[in-house]
Amino acid sequence: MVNAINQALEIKLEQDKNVIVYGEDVGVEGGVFRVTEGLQKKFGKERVFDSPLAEAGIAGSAVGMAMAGLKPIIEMQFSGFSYPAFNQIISHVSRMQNRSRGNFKMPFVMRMPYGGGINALEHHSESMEAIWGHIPGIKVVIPSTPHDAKGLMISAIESDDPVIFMEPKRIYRAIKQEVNEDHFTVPIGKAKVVSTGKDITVVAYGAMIREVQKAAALAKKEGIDVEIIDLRSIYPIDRETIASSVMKTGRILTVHEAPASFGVASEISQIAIEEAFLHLEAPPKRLTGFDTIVPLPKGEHHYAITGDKIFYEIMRTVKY
Amino acid sequence: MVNAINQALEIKLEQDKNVIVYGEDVGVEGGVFRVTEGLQKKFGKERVFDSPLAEAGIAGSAVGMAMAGLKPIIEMQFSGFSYPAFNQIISHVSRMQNRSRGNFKMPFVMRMPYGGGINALEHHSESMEAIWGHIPGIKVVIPSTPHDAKGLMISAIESDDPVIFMEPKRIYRAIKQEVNEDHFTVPIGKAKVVSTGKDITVVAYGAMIREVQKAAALAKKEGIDVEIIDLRSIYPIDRETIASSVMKTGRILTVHEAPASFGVASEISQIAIEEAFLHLEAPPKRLTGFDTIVPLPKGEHHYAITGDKIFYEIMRTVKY
Amino acid sequence: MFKTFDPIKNKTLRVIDNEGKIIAAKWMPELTDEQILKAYKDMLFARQADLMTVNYQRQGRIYTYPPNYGQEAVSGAVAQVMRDDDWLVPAFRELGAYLAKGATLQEMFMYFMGYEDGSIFKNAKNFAPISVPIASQLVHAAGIGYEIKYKKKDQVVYTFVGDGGTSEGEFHEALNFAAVWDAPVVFIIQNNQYGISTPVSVQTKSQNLAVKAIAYGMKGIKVDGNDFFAMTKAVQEASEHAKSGKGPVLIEAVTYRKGAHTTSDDPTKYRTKEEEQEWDKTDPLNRFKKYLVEKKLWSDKEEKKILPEYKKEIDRHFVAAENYGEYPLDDVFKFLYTDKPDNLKSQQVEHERYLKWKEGK
Amino acid sequence: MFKTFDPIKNKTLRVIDNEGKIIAAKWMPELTDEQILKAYKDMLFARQADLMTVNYQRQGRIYTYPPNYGQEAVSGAVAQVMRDDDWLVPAFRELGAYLAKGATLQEMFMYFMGYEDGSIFKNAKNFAPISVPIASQLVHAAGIGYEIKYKKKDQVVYTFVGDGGTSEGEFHEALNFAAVWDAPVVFIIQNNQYGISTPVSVQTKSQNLAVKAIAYGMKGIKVDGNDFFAMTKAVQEASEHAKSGKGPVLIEAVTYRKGAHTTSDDPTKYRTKEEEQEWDKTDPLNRFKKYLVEKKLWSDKEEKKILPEYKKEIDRHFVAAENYGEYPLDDVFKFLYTDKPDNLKSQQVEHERYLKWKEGK
Ligand SMILES: Cc1ncc(C[n+]2csc(CCOP(=O)(O)OP(=O)(O)O)c2C)c(N)n1
Ligand SMILES: Cc1ncc(C[n+]2csc(CCOP(=O)(O)OP(=O)(O)O)c2C)c(N)n1
Ligand SMILES: [Mg+2]
Ligand SMILES: [Mg+2]
Repeated sequence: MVNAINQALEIKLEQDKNVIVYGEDVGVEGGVFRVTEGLQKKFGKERVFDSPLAEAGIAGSAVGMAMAGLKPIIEMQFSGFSYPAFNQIISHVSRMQNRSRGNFKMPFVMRMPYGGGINALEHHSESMEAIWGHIPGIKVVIPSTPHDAKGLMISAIESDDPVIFMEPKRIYRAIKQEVNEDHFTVPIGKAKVVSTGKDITVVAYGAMIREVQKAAALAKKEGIDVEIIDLRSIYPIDRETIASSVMKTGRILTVHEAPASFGVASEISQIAIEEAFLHLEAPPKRLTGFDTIVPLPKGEHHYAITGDKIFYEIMRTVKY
Repeated sequence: MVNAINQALEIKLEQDKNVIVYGEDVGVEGGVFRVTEGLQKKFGKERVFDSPLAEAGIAGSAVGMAMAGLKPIIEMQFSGFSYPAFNQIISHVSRMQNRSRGNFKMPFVMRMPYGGGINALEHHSESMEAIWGHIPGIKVVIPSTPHDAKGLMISAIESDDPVIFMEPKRIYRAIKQEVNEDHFTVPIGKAKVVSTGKDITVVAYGAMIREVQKAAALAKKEGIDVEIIDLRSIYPIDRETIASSVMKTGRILTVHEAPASFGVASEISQIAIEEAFLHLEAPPKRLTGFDTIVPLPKGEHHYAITGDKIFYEIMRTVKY
Repeated sequence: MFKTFDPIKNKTLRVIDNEGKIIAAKWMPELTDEQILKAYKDMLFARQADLMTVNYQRQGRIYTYPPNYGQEAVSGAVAQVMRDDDWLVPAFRELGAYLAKGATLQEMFMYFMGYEDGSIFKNAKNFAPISVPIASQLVHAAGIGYEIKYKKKDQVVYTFVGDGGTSEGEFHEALNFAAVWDAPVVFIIQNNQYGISTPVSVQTKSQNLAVKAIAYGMKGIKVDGNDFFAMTKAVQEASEHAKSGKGPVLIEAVTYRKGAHTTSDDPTKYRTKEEEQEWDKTDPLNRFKKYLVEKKLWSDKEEKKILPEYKKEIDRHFVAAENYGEYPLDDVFKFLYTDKPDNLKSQQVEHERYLKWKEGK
Repeated sequence: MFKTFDPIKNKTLRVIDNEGKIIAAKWMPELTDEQILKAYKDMLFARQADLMTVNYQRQGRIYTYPPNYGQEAVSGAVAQVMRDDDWLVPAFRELGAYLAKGATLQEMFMYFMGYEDGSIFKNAKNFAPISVPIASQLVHAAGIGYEIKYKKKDQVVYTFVGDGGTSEGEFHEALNFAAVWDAPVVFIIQNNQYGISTPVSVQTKSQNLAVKAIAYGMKGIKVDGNDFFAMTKAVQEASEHAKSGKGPVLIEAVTYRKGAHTTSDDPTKYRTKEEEQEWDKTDPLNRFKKYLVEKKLWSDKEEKKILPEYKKEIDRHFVAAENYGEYPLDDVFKFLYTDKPDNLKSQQVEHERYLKWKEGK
């Protein structure tokens, strides 16, 4: 996935002089996860560069750049360090188009690694996508494969709307996939049916897709046919794909790493009951992180959602 | 409600030398809504004072004070201006107890007016309680009456856990109610059944309670008996009260001013289906703000949720 | 100039005294009499508009408004130097600068009446919308400055903040970014002595606000913000400095908010009549007028003649704003995204269904 | 001292040179030979622990760790001055100071092995946990400083930040609050020349970092952070100043991170061998040792004798940390609130149900 995103950035830097990439250590170092590796060498220090260590400054200056016609792509080194920029996102990034009645566009992309599973220090493991999704005026995207990462990133850069691009760092290098080297896009706002099935719909995204696939394989052995939906966009959310799937299967489980309360899963459940109440054969379920802080590595296994646990929850839902 | 909160602050300032009140313009001015009026005069500039205009500084210094044993009560002038403090809340306020394994307590109260309906400038009308509710480690409270405001505030101040206290500014002075002048508490985490009914449960909080009451009166005329639940605490959320109500009525509608997607209503619906799926006679519904920015005053009526609209939604749900 | 008035020495650039007499000819900006007179008249117009807006507000015809009364020379000076192509990134108390940028009074009235349409500013090029979250706009200015440098354009960004705003973290980050990038930004602090009820002494212990420039390795200067000539000189030099690639400049304009913080504020709660009277002596329009009268460029008679014209003009704008008309439902949904997400579409449809039901009742 | 080394003059307080010779006896802090020797040995111990930790990490026995290598004199000086009652509000690169405060190596190891229990610090009074979000801890220090003043206690807060951290808005707000409140806080910038790969020149254009104090009307001083004596002198005076109610102090400790940013970092990507060698000459322990040897307070022989003892001691702590044992499920839920909310209870129960099922499989 790291290479796929790097490719997307390279293609757009190549195609469009207005594209600018910056953030903490993204220049010389190529980012702590090497997502921007080689880009400064190729495009120069004016287009790919290190910023001071100040997230509000990074996001806020990008707002100004976007107003002036550039297409800034900024990196937050970890999503857990994006919060000093929160005011800029909620007060300006998400509002500038509406405030100015479309006079100013906001072609703004904020990339950031998120999620657990890498034995990291505090603040390096959280998943706060629901918070971003709740803010009107931004789009929130989470890829689960290199292909989608590249296509969604190109879409994000080409969009005049602000996009928060959350990268599941746990699978940065975990999934090997040949990715088309050319320019292509994956539309923002469309979920993907990863595999079709008739007994239950499981909705997930990011690093959870892999776990859901493991669970689906286990379920298969029990004769349970799982339909997996990769949400891909947290917002706009693809109601249609969720609705038609759950109308077919009658059962739905949403899986995410983030805390349960006020999380994405509740929204998916709400959509399911709004769209398919009479088709439901079991209550829309969620399997999520606890309402706790992600434990430090020695305790993270308690928090982690494994294929096994998803399988358990699938079976419970199917047997309801 | 302004007076009730003022009373609560006064009582606790009186009782406990560790209680400190500060924020922008809370001293001499007594706050832009006059919630802290008279307190500086009574308790002096060391205990009730104006801070520099810097929300991260206000919240962050309060973290330090709490670690050192004080009980800071800070004000964010409007909830729309609390976001520069977001990093302090999510990175420290909510985490210090867990991080230090309870070594440091976090008796921290952050008050702020929120919500629409006062013909205000941009950023003065939003309701972002779901975002705070999603952060593990904090409590989030919203009163709807002067009595509850006072009792909940005293509970918040006396709690060693951090509490975000959101004040529905629209009804700051709208509800006349005799409030017991003495010290009393209302427990955090308990919803209140405002009125009992058998046909439908309506969950709301803050300024929406009044509107729900209007709607319930209209419904009554149509022979519909509405049970109104005032959530009071967004987190911890009172699953039990919701569950037992919806098991009785079979129908549930949640009303809030905040945007729909990833909002509080989805969580309430999720709880309803988790707790009472087989009792449901209609899909748990939500009536919320749009997924938009609250319009400036000339357009705010489009966004506002009125008793009329709640009535409409009640009838739709009852007739499902 | 930046050396002479190095803020560490705590000196203040001042050109005319309270009586309109030139006390430092050396720093008199080069301006024609026409320019000077126009500047005065524009400031007079801005003040008149400001005073009338407060009145409209009292009549309940407009919502909360932050008066500029007493601070007109700061915007007046920027208006003098700012070119069409330059950027203006405002806070919310720079009426004269908005008008100079091409914003109309009608738009400004509409904004404070509660129309987002008041932020379109059809004829104001490179004018950012009014920014309410204190100091948050300053980082935008830094980013715009980066674009100017990157595109090698001949532009400057003028951006504003209050004395209170200097306490915000975003003030710090903005100045630091602009300095590190050598971005052509002129940061102007309107030090009007208060952030709502909070005096500068509660905001900071620094000896003045201009001295904060040192923390960023940029030039700073403290200026009598009620002296149109001093302010113009400072803005001119700052603009030249910034444009020449030498980095941003911080100007502290020392002024006084003669009115309330906003129309909902009552200054008698936190300041004395004596203090107000003391500052009254430095009123930017009075001083300017004395200078003009002395120079025979202006007279009471002319002022008496022109004011009714101004009032009519202002009222015309106000009435146009009042008659702007409906705020269509669609406008609530239309501008958040370039393409309306399904969620928004269905929420709108749902709401329209409710409206139909309501009508039908 | 603050006058002589006013940061606007860009002077650096230095007491001994790279050869350990006293070059400014005037600023030599008053310390007994015992104190001096103990300080050296503590720094030696800290370095040894640091080097071994990097090794443990290479062996896969501990997770990411931020080495202190080369920066030992900064913590060593604070350790010298800090009293039991004083507060220490750390960033994450001040090992020597933690140990002086009463934290144990075992706890430190546990923390970096991924146990929250490593943050309990049973015997460390007034020690805040390690803070990962850069600069965010500084505002806590300001608040603690307020408490000290409010309660009229005889305490000082020592708080740390890196050169990179000076760019954050919270740095600005913290210094400003502390200054406005005259809070007894000593802010120490460990300017180790880099924030990960980013050199100071990208962080700021200010002539040095100490000069940023001027923006807050507080005292600032730039110190050779690899000179234990200079650092101790600066911390002593800063502490006196802060305690006496004159307000906080900002110390820039000029040092160099000889190791990697963390064990996941590779410095060869962003700096040269030559640069590293240049800084090697200023190594804080070498200089200190030369001074001691010259004074006959210490010898190679003694060092050779004591190092194995240190290694054993360090390893003992490490092994104790490794054997700390299970992280019980309940600990995930237990500490967020003083009373566990129902949601957490039921989530825990649900999870236990799953574990039982899994076992049964
Ligand atoms: C981030 C933020 N916090 C608080 C407010 C509320 N508020 C509006 S104006 C103001 C005072 C601003 O003072 P100053 O910066 O001196 O500007 P002035 O109003 O004096 O022009 C405050 C606190 C806000 N708009 N934004
Ligand atoms: C708010 C925030 N942003 C980014 C990071 C990621 N990060 C960890 S250390 C570091 C560099 C810190 O540099 P400096 O302040 O100089 O301290 P040093 O590591 O050199 O001691 C960064 C960017 C973080 N921890 N917190
Ligand atoms: Mg002001
Ligand atoms: Mg550093």
